[in-house]
Amino acid sequence: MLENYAILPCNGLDKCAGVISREIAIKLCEEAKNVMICPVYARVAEAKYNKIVEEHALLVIDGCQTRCASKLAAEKNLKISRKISVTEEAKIHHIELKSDLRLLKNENNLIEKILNGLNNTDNIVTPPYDEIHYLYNFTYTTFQNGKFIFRVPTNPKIYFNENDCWAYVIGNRARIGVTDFVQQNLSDILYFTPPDIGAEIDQFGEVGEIESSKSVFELISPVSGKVVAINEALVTKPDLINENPYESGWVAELELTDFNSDKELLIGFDQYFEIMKKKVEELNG
Amino acid sequence: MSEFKVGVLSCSGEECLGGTISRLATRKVLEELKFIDTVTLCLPLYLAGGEEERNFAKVFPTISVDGCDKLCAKRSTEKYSGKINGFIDVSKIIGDENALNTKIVRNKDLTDEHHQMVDEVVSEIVKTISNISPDAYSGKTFHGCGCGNE
Amino acid sequence: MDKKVKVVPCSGIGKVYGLMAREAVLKTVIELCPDKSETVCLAYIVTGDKEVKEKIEGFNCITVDGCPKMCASKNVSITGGIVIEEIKVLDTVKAHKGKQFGSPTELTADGEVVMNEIAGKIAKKINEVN
Amino acid sequence: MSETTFMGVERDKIDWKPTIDYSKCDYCMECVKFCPHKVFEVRESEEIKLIVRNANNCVVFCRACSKICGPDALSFPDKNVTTQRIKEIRKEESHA
Repeated sequence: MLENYAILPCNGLDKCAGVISREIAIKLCEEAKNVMICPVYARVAEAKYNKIVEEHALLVIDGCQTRCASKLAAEKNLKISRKISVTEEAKIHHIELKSDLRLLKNENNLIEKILNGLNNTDNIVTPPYDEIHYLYNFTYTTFQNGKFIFRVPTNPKIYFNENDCWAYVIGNRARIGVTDFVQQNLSDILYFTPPDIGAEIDQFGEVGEIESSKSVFELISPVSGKVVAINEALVTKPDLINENPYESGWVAELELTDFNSDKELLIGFDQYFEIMKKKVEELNG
Repeated sequence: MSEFKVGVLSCSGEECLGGTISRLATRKVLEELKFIDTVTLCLPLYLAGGEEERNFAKVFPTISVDGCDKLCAKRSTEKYSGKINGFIDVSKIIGDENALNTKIVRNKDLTDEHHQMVDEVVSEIVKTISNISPDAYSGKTFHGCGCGNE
Repeated sequence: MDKKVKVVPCSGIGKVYGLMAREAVLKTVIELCPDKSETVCLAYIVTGDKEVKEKIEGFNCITVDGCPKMCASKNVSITGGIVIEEIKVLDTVKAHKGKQFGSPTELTADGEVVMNEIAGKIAKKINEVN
Repeated sequence: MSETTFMGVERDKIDWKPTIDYSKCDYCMECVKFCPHKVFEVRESEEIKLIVRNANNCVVFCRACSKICGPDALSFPDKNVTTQRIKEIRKEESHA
């Protein structure tokens, strides 16, 4: 049974998925000792919930892919313990959501399935995980465009995809993050939405999101695996990614599931350096 | 991509109008005069450890735009990057009585007359850039960067 | 006269946040707290000249920075100023998600809102110490 | 754009682009503003005001526009199918 959680639903009023998020939150609070956080009130008076958030683990329920509840949590620097997306759950359970805002059979069916899922998994917030020591004595090769310097580490254990994300692989684990190309283009990174700990990520699946006032960037994982840790420091200081996206700005750590196969579609320093250079030139040329 | 990038460093002084005009003129050159490939540099970053700014000014020709005859931007650039390829003293163009005005500094207080001053400084910047000796653009290779400017 | 708090923005020229810092400081020293505060050119501070050192050394200073490089704060500290408050524009910006604030040349209406908020924070601090 | 490649495969051969569900799209054009790669095109005077114009500009595996789409009108192919297909093409080409 899910208990002692603070529940933050998106409570989206204009979409079926949002309405479902609200219903799930209500049920969770009725059935067990969980506390509701109203997203509307939290936005204007966050201090109201400080105590609740300190004393409870936080479950975020997003309705649609815009994920307003996750974003609100990121904006208020709240540490998310668990997260579900109604849209994703609907896909998993093969239930098609219509545009109807009333909860009918279809919707109630999905609500029941989601609640079952939540109540039947263990309440472990962070799975136990052994720290691997990552050495950060990279050497970098750089090139300059105007005054902007782009760096790429030459370490052979770092693999890249063409979506400007890297994976630093040690044994069956990898830390992942973004490259200087992303960091320079976004400029000052203000918000960080981490992936869920415990989430199973496919290769090229989404693994977190970073945002500046210029744009949003969704991280596309170079490797497949299970998220075992996130860089907690980024929750309060996302600009560490601007400082050094390869070291202090790493995003998440994954336990690899099929690296040998993933590797087929990854590139090393030599190739990525050339690709990044070309991208920078196209952008500025 | 142009090989002829020029760095422009304005003092952006906060105490008097000259600083505001230096800043606005520098921005205008960057935004409106596309035929000159300019890059604006942040002066205070020199001391605060701005690797990118320092390197740029060492390698590309750089000019300074100062609001008054203290020439802070010029002197600091020389101090930290070693050379300057041209400099402008806004007070020489718009006169000390304007440049040292401490009352009108904010963007919203500027009149048409002030914007005209900005334009005068813009043409002075353009002139200064076109006077940079072609030699200043050579020897602009970066050490070990394989930069995409070639 | 000398008790005036020195308020120094970074005035960064590459991003809108530099202009926000600058305009917020100018609004404070010209409009909100003209008798209790004044600004000192950051470019002048960078020169390290004796005259500017005298203006800063040992004085209460509030710095306003537009990016995490913290140029204003670092330069004021190096010159001997006592930084009683380090204001970060991005902290205020964070609460205004999804808005467009303008360019380093001009603020939009939303940019003005954030700028005014920052000016309010500076003025509050000045009134606390003076 | 035929010379562009992704993972060594001609971009043209990879099916990756947004599909607009016109029954949901309300022409808010947020996607147009968002996408820096000019994948979409606005056609003011036509009945269908928004189309996917430059499918090959779309960054393979990027789905960011669908996240900012308020009415959830944008969808993408199944990424695992695309990954598999890229691997297959690479194999075919290395044997060729």
